[in-house]
Amino acid sequence: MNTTRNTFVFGLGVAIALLAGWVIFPRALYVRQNQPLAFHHKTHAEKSGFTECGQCHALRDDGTFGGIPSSDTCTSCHSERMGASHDEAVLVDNYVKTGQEVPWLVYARQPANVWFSHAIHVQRAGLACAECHSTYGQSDEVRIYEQNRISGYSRDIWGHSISRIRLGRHDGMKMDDCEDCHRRHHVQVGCLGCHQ
Amino acid sequence: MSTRYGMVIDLDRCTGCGACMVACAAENNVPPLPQATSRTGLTPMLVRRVSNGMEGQARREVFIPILCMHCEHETPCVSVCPQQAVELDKGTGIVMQMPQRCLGCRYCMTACPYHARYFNWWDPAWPQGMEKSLNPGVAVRMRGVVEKCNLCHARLHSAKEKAAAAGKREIDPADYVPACVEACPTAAIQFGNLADKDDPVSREAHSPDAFRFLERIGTEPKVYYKSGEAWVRALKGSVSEVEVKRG
Amino acid sequence: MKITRRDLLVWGAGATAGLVFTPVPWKLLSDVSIWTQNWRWIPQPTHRPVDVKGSFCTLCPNGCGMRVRMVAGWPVGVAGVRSHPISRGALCPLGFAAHQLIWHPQRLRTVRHRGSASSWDEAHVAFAKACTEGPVVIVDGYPGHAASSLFEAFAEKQRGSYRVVSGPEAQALTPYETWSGVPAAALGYDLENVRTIVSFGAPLLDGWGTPGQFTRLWAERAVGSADPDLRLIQIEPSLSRTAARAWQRSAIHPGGETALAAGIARVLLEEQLVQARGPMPPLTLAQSAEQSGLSTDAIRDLARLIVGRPPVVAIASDDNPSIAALNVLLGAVGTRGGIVQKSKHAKSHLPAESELDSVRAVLIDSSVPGDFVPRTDAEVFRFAAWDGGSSKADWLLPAPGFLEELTDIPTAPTSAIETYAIASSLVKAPPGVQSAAQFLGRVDPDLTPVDKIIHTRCEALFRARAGTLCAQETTPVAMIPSVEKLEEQLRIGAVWMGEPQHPGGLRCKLSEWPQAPRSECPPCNSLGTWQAPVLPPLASKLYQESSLREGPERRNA
Amino acid sequence: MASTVLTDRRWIERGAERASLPQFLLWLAPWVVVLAVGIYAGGLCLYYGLNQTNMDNRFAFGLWIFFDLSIIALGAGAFFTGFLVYLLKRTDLRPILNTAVVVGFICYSGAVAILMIDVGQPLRAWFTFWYPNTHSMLTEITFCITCYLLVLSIEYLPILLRNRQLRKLPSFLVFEHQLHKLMPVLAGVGAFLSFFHQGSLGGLYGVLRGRPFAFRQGFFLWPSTFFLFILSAIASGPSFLILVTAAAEKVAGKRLVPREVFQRLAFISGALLGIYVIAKAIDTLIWLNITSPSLGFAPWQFYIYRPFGTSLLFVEIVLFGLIPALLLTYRRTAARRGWLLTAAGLACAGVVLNRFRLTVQTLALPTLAFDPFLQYTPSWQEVASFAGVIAYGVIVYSLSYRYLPLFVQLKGDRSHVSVD
Amino acid sequence: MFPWTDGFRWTVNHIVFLSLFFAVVLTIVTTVVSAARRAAHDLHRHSAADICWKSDFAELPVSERRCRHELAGRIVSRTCDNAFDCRHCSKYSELAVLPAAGTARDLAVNYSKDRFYHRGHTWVEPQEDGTLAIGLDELAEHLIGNPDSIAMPELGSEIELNGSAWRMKKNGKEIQVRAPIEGKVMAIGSPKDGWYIKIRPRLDPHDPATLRHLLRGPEVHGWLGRELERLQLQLRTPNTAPSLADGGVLIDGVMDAMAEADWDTVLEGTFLEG
Repeated sequence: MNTTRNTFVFGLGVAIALLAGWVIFPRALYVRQNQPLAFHHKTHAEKSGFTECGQCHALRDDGTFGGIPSSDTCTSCHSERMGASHDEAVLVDNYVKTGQEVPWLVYARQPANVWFSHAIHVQRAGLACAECHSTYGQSDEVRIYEQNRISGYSRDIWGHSISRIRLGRHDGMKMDDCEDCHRRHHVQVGCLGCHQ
Repeated sequence: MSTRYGMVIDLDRCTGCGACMVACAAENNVPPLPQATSRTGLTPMLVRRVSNGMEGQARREVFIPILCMHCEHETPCVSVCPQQAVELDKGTGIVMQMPQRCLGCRYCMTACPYHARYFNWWDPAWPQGMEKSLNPGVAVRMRGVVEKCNLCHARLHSAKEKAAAAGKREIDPADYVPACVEACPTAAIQFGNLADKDDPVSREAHSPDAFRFLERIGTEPKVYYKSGEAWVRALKGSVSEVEVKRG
Repeated sequence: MKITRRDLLVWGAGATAGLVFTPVPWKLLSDVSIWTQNWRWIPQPTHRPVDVKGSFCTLCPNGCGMRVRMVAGWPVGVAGVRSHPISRGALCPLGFAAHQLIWHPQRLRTVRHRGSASSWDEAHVAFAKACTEGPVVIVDGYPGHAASSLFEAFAEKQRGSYRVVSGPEAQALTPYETWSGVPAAALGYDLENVRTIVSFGAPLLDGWGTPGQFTRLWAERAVGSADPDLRLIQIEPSLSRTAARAWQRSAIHPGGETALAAGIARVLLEEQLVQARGPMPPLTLAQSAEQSGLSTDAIRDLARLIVGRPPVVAIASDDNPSIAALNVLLGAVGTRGGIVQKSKHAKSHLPAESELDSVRAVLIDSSVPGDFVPRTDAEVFRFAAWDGGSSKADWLLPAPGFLEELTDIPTAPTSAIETYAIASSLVKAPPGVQSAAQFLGRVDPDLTPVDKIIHTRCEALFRARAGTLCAQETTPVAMIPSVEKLEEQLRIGAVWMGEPQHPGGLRCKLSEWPQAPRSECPPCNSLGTWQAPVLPPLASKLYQESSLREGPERRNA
Repeated sequence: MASTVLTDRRWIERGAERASLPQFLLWLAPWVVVLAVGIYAGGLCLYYGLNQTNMDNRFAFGLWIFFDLSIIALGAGAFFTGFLVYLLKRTDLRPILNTAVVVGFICYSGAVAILMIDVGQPLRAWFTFWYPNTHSMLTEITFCITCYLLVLSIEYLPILLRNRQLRKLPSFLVFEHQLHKLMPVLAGVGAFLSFFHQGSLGGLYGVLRGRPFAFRQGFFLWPSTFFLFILSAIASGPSFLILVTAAAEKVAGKRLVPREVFQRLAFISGALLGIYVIAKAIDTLIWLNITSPSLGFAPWQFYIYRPFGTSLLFVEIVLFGLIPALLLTYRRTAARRGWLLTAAGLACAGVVLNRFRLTVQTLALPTLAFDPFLQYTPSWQEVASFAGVIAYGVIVYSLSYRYLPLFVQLKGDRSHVSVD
Repeated sequence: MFPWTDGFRWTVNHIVFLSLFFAVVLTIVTTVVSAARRAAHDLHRHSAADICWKSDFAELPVSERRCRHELAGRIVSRTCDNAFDCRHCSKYSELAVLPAAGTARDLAVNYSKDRFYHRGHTWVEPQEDGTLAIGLDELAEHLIGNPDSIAMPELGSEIELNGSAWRMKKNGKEIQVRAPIEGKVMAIGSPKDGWYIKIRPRLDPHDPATLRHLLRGPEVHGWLGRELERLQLQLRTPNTAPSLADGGVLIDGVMDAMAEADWDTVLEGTFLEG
């Protein structure tokens, strides 16, 4: 009778640990934040007729990557309010008029010690944007930005499967993921090939 | 064939002004540490003043810029690092130090006969506001890791990126010049590809006046020195081989 | 059923065992390591586009060409400009970290009056009052630049006087001014053509003049051969870095320069190694040997060596007239490869040290080195970007710092050829900062402001149609379409270079050998002859993290 | 009943004679203080970084590495005794085994603790396991020491479970019983691991081709110091056990292990030390005459700097090597307690001196012709954490001695032999 | 570490190193796990008491490990190497037939010829109803006198041979009485009943082998004799002369009488405690 009780209590401990570890922990680890504005790629693509990511997220002449367009790019259309939505008002009043930059939360932001050249990956290697950024460019959702409380990384870096076991093809931007791709394409670079 | 970046430093031309040291520090975001001393500072490029040990009229002095020698063979620091934070890059011959991988055991520092490796004894810090002057492309190292000359790798990055944007595979050598080389007012430091026979640097490296420090250890350093003065050339050996006072 | 302690233990064991099979320990391990790689308190550079601007170093009067890399409106790095005709791509160590001076801990940001906080208005009132009450002296560190003429104009109107603090290089030329009447500011060394240089302790390889100019010449012509084309003979008590690299060096007694110069002169005259026939120095060879610490034979050999390969010029580290006299004997004045006149319209100015009694107020421009303290009881208005020992003034007025103000760069003191450049302000000056020129402009609105003066100077250059414009490629001014184009070019880093003057014009009449006090030994370890107001923090690499220089105490705590 | 408040009798073995609890606490108190200071010092180093130490870019290794190398060498008694008892079936050494395990455990846990302070980024230390560079001696050390510390803890467990009270719990009792039956396996693993990391600690410096004072040629991957270290460790380990036990006997005021055990240990120690001294001498000759000249370093230049003169070499090889070797092997001297302890002390001093020269002298000597000869004095933080670990050792040993059957004795034979 | 982690190299060095490492870890883990598994198994088989007894027996001084046949004087000297388990002793039968030496002098304590004695100073007496009564022998009773408290096992619980039968407290000293035989507790008695517990033996009570491991007749005599000698050695205060075995009667409640003696040792020796 003693042994059965022990087994039960022990099992209970295991069960609770598993629950906490697999269900509660991943939720607790990340802070969820909304983007400052509800920006829809799809709508903008349709309205503006932009078809290439590069039309907004352009490379500069020296090959460096422009990243997210500055707010004066918005000005070209949004100099005055184009709709009644609250976000529209915020955009025009707080950013376009003041010329301040919109504090976008960048899902794919890599840490300071990473050197990633879009020019090399896109121009030379001819990788499609979706290769790493998935099809977010065509979607009309505004994703929640999840930030790791400890490391401060965006969740996209680790990928959405906490165990990293069943990662989707476009999920995860850790060094391992870079290396996978490099291995597949037989590209050999030293540490400082991608670090700075 | 792969590139082998290297240097030839003409000691006769070095006036010991120290421009290379400051330019290197500025390029690589090395912090100015009020508390650092000549034994705890961060000087990936360090100019040392050495005399022939004589006094009066017979005294001669030479200024010797010491940086990572990027040893080609049995690179001492590479083999000792327990977690592959140092590697000899196959493509460029640059000995790369990865502060993010480093755990700060400092084994590589004891392994380096040139004392060209430096430990971050303090958290890097700048006077208020000065962090705005940090050079983009070079990540600031954290306390507790080893760093050294990576041959201004940020400049190689930009050169590569520029080449890629222009659709070229090879970088334009003019785009990749380390800060110290650029800074030297007497062009005492020459930088180039040792693997390329026609490169002036590889020709210089084979001139009779050229030498490398502690050659006999057999680590094949890729930083050559050059001097017309015999007593300076003699410095390449160990204490037992050179009759000089250490200065 | 009550829970026993044993149950808790067993439960704990189970939980621990279970936890091992969850991501918790492993993910935490990973994240904590990542945390150590991105500590929040460690600053990281901002990743914004880099643009490169051409400008000039204003730390000293020589104005070396600078390529400034800017990110988000702030300088992140500087490099030399190869196309600069004088500095030729070189900068001194301080120059390479100068862009950090903007944030120097000792940067002045507020007006201070006798140590307590004050305001610009009060300063204005006080200065205006002083102007009405008596003569005002304005002290300038960089004579000849646009602000200077503004200062002069003001001094003139106020019946005050305009004074100048000049560096040792400029001072070394003053004896020739007294003998020839040509202002020292109009003189220079024709280093391009000289083949033997006798340096009496001048730190030629250590920041003398325009650092890049001589070091490059030396590297090209004096290195790599036992008998080089350019002979550098260093005469100095200590083994300075110049002496260490010189072709020949003579270690003399401290202060023995004067005697040695006399000794050499005597040998030259006695052995008729020069055309000149006098004047003969009063010292006997034995005396100069005794005072200089060299043997008489050594002095003889030295003299013969000097004349061995003309043209030859002697360079002093201060205004020692004996050495100037030696140059006259050597025929190194007004000749090719010697001391030449570079400009026709340069003026001579009162030195700041000359008497300051019955002066109501002294206004010191930020270009004046911090360690200059006027010997006067007048009210001192001190402009400075950094508090480099200049806090003794009554009024401490924060001036624009490095790269923060528009200023032009006249010819460097030692240069043998006229140049003109404009350092436009690349960085917005912090609020509450004013240049002396702006300050005076407010006191007397009729003064022509600096940018107007610069414009008129550009017009003058354009009208003269002389000289060339040195940028990536050099273009004769005659080829430049308009004055606007010229000024625009200058404002983005081009340098105007005048025509080389014919050396002929300069004559020095020397009736008897000058009597001079034994000069002091020049500083051997200070970086260059000109003291930076404060050191860029990164100079710590030179002064405390290496044994390269036994430098001054770092003045930025 | 009031007396039972301040007594821990029921935790102490029946019949075992121990000081009263207050006395015991009084003995612990100073050590606890030292330990506390040590922990504080270590905390400083972890919180503010290694600028708290006096190490610098040239003296990148300091007091701590010397300490690690020394105590790990002295702790070698643990694996070696286990090896002799379980694998070579030298059951006559059984009485010393438990104390050997505890000493080993103390030395290794202490060393690991110091190492964790010594590295600049302890939170990333696990990278060594994840991205191992198998060419690095330090990798070998890290892997082996960690595993061996695990083994030692498991070997320590049964001793712990034999405590009078813990033993009453049937589950503990049977677990201890079963674990004890499997000890030979662990002893084997331990011997394997120790062999390699004792060696790789020697290799640590032996591979430094950039440091001709330490560099040695070798066989396969390993420089000669690899094997010298193993030898010196297993030679000094037993001597250290003798010292520790003797100290315990002094405190306990009675004989804890039969004389024969000391004799046995002494002989083993002496014999191995003899072999080591010979090997060391040969190695030194090869190094001085072949290895370093080939790198351009003349023998004399290693000895021109005080205090690292040739005299130190003599002391290490003869005074602390040959002499104790003879004293320990010669039956008559080994039988005399005074001689025995002196000899054991010398043997331990010898291995410590050897580690000191390898760690400190290597870094002090110049490599480039224009390098200065360097001095280095540890900061109080370094010394304090060093002392802290020693205090930790004393505390753990005292507790073990008080509450655990360190010295297996036959019940009932209560021979109160006072220590001569 | 693994083929998919950064820096993994397919070099001999690397492979050998890592496989050795994993082998070591595997060995360590297996060892611990199997030890735990076996331990659990033991607990399940109630052999904890047996294990405990065996390890305790191993630590008994040789003087207390004498074979019963030596005690009975059938042979000169024999040390038991079987933890007093005569049921499974190969030598038992061949030695048991030898003639026992006469019981010379009588002792300071009495023992009954038809009881079976255990070395932990308990006796077993078969009852008509097939149960076995268990009690303390006279020596033990005299030592303890009347205990301060007794902790009896629960009715119906199983007790193991050499395991704990019941516990007693006396003058703050804990005494664990070893069970002379395994079985199920049927009745609880008390000192004044003359017996403490009655058990139903696990084995057939009528089979002589069931009680074979317990001492009888001359063996008891010899054994008690030696026990008394041990007692007097241990209880002797330096200035007193031997006073027990030579005919003097053992007083009741020695523990009260000689409070100052080293009772830890005495009780340990008497009740064979671990």
